[in-house]
Amino acid sequence: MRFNLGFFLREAFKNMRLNLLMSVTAATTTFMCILVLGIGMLVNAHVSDIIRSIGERVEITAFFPEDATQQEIRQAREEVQSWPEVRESTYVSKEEALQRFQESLPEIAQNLEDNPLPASIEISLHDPADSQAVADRLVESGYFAREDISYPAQTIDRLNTITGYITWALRGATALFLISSVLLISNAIRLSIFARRKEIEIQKLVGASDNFVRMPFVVEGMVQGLIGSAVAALVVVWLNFFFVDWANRNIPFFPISATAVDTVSTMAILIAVGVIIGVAGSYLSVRRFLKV
Amino acid sequence: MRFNLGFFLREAFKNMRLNLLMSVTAATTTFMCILVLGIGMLVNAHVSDIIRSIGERVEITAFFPEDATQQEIRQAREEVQSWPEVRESTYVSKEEALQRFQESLPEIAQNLEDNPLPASIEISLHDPADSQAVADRLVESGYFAREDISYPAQTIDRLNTITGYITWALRGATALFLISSVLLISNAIRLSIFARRKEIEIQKLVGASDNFVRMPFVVEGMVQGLIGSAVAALVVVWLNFFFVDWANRNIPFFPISATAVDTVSTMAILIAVGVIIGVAGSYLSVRRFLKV
Amino acid sequence: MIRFDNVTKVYGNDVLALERVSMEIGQGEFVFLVGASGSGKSTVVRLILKEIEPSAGTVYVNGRRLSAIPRRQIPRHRRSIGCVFQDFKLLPNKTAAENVAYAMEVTGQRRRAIRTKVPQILELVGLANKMDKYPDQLSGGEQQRVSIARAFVSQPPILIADEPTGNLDPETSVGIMQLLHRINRIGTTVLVATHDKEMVDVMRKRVIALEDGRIVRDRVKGAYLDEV
Amino acid sequence: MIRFDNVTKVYGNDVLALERVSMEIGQGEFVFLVGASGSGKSTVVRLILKEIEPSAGTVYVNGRRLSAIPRRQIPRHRRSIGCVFQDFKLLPNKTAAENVAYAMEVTGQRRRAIRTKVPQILELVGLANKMDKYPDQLSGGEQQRVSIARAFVSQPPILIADEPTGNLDPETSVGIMQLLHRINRIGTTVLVATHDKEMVDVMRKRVIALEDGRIVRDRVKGAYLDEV
Ligand SMILES: Nc1ncnc2c1ncn2[C@@H]1O[C@H](COP(=O)(O)OP(=O)(O)OP(=O)(O)O)[C@@H](O)[C@H]1O
Ligand SMILES: Nc1ncnc2c1ncn2[C@@H]1O[C@H](COP(=O)(O)OP(=O)(O)OP(=O)(O)O)[C@@H](O)[C@H]1O
Ligand SMILES: [Mg+2]
Ligand SMILES: [Mg+2]
Repeated sequence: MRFNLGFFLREAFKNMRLNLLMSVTAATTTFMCILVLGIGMLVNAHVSDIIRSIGERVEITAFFPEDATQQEIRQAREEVQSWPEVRESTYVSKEEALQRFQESLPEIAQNLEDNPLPASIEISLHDPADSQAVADRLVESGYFAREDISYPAQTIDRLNTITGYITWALRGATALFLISSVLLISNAIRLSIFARRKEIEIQKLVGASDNFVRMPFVVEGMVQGLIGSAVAALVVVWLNFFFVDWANRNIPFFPISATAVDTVSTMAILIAVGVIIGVAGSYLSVRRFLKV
Repeated sequence: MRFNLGFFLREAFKNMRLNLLMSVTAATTTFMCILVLGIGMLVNAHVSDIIRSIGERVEITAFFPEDATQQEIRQAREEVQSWPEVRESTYVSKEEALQRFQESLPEIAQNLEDNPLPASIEISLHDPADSQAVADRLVESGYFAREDISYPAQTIDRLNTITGYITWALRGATALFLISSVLLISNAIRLSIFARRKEIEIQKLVGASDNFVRMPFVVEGMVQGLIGSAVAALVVVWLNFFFVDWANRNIPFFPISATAVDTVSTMAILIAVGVIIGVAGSYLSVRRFLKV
Repeated sequence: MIRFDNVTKVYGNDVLALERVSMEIGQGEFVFLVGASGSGKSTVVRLILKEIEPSAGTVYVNGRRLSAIPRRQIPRHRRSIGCVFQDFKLLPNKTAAENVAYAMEVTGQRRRAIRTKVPQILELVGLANKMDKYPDQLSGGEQQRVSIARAFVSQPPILIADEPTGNLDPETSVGIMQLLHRINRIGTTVLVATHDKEMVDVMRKRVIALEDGRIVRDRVKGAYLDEV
Repeated sequence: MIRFDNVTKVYGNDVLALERVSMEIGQGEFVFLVGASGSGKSTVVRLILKEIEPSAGTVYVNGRRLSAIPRRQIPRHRRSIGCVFQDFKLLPNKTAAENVAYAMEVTGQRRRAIRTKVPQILELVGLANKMDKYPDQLSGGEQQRVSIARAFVSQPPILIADEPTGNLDPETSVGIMQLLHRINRIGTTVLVATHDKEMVDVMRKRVIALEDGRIVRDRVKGAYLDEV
């Protein structure tokens, strides 16, 4: 028997028109699930991005010894800047240090005789988890003493711990949404096919093969999944643009970045999920009634 | 016609047994939706709690003038402590201030001649949004000069802005989950009743009144909703206990509190949502087919 | 008891199922409604049940104009009519006994009454040993007899049977017709739509013949095909 | 063509529908299967279609033992049999024409062939003007005729009709029986389960009579009720 794609497509669309209530319900279910899943992905992406940029703000400060020469300082700065873990390094001279101190604690600064503050280099990293390693390396380099290197070890530890857990929690939530979507969408499909089990029985009794019966249902599942998830994906992407724009205008100090979410791949994933569940759900749900 | 509760209950349970696939599917849908909704509520409660306790860590420091008498200091402390916005206030004497300074910046402290540090009072508030008001009040009280009151105004502003938005976002997410749940569960109910529309038609044709047809379906919806949401609510409460326990052991520095979630009212809300959607969904879905 | 007054029924926009049908069936009458397939017999039945509304004309049942019955009172109206449906209309999730019992339950009768009455009536149609079977476990004729039993069970003043013997062997058919006859004798108005020529000819009751939606014959003691 | 070899069918654990039934229907034969309601006629049909499996014994169709047909080949087997079902089994979401066409589509026939054949066959059963109606817009007899048309349309070597005239008036019934007769004359094996006494008596074909699941009579030129 030749594979009659045209027939299956016609069948699928005719059935969707006739069972409009069911088709709309299945597509709506897909839409809601994919929407929630997509919003979950957005939150995931933005939180990860925020965590990353908070990490970038953690700084290591290395104080130069009082007797460091200009030559040594220059070499040290060059060397540090060349390390791959280092995102940025800033040199703070004795004078700049004093100025900063005067700004922050003017009362105490008044009482200072000469400049007791050392020159330093402030280093920000790509990943705060590297802090310990970079500190070690600073000591190894020979320019700094261990006790002259300061970084918020506890803060970084906690930040690492918590961001690790948050990342896992977000993955867990996304997994939960995904599992829920699979279950809820396939439940809806199963119910809508259950409502038509007699039809399947009749089709089998007049000589239709399993695939012949199944194909229109699978096409239906695909189309419903596609429509539901495509609309949801568009809404998700729009929400993202809207949110980024809003955040940049209303909370500019907060690190919300337009590049946190890869909209194309997000849409692709969401639509793929919707279509795959639609197809697989129909395929499996029909099978249960084919045993005639 | 007398209202035959026994009959309706028997009918409902018989139908659920016979349409096991449908009943299980509807109950599973309820379970998944209520589970996600419940987890959303947990996240909401814990994040609100965390935000609250971060707010509590924001402090106002008011430095006493050099010439403040012990008497004045005592009065000021008492007065401040009595303000309703104030959660806690701590007095830091000149000596304690010096000691702290020595600990944090020993190199500079070495160079200090006598103690240039003033005594101060550190005030934590119930709500950081009150910072400005409390600062004003401190000035009004006459013990402090405006320039001797220090609080991280910008940080507090931002914190307030962001926690405000986060609260709204969480409410939005909960609303989304709630709307999704309503839609998804009622979709499932609608599909399962759609599968039985012929039965409804027949019942009407042999003389059953609308209510007589509807009651067993409503009871079914109620039972399915109850089972699905009760199981989900139990899982949610268990997850909460598990999470709080885990957090206290693994991230003790992070302010996760067992009292953040009111488990009884959470369970009550979740079960109520499940049952109400089950009942209302059945009621409305049946209605559509009663017009015979 | 049942009166059609110039009743026309058009399905959709194009299918003329009944055209200006007027007839009157008195209380306690026994009437056969005959006619070719598609001539409008089931449409008459559905109009009497108020399952559909006439496109024109008026239907009266029990002295009431059906179009004047409010939605809320339709169930009461239907409970006054026992109906054997051409396609049986059994509830798939109920056993034979439960299907029959359902017609009593909608009228709010006591469980005790139901428990005694249902087995009796199923016995009467020869299904005593199939009481606990579901419709899909019954043969075509057995399903038809359950439908008949359900129509009888609450002893309504009007009994309508649409093709009640289409799936029954001649012997069982005769039994069913005798039953209808007996029920008619205790005062029930009976209307039977049928193709069963032999039955109509034997019973010698009033026959109303439809042809393409119009009444072409109405004889008091008629046959399936009367000399015109 | 069709052979039953000591076939027993027990539904569930307690309902003995067929008991040691043996019969053989040769190619091109025309056979009536008669018997009271519940005697097992539809069970015979369902066994031939391999819709159900016998509890004991063997069924052969087209020379093949049905129990040896693998699941994948059941559709092919069914396509060799045109079947008029007692409850019509029309697809509710398809019009009369589409229902008939479906039986051709499952065999993978060209759309052109379908387009010409379907109207012809519907014309033949008198439904030329109902082609585009859905089953719930058709009268009982019209639905039955759609089911008949569907069984004919792909000209299968075997034609089975379970109570094909139960909802048809005598005139239409005669037409259908003539049709079956014609189809039989071009070589199709025809098996008709029926209660239509008159029809069986008129046609004078082979009659197999069932009683409580056993074959009690098998006459080459029989009547509905033969002298025993
Ligand atoms: N819902 C509908 N929509 C459109 N046409 C309909 C509908 N129901 C019935 N018809 C048409 O109305 C006409 C009369 O139908 P009806 O069911 O009353 O016939 P009938 O006399 O009962 O026939 P039968 O003996 O075959 O059951 C038929 O031609 C049928 O096709
Ligand atoms: N799925 C089933 N489960 C249990 N019993 C069944 C089932 N199907 C049929 N039966 C029983 O088997 C017997 C034979 O049924 P069958 O349908 O073959 O009868 P039939 O001769 O076609 O009767 P009819 O003329 O009334 O259609 C009946 O008593 C019926 O109740
Ligand atoms: Mg009819
Ligand atoms: Mg049968």
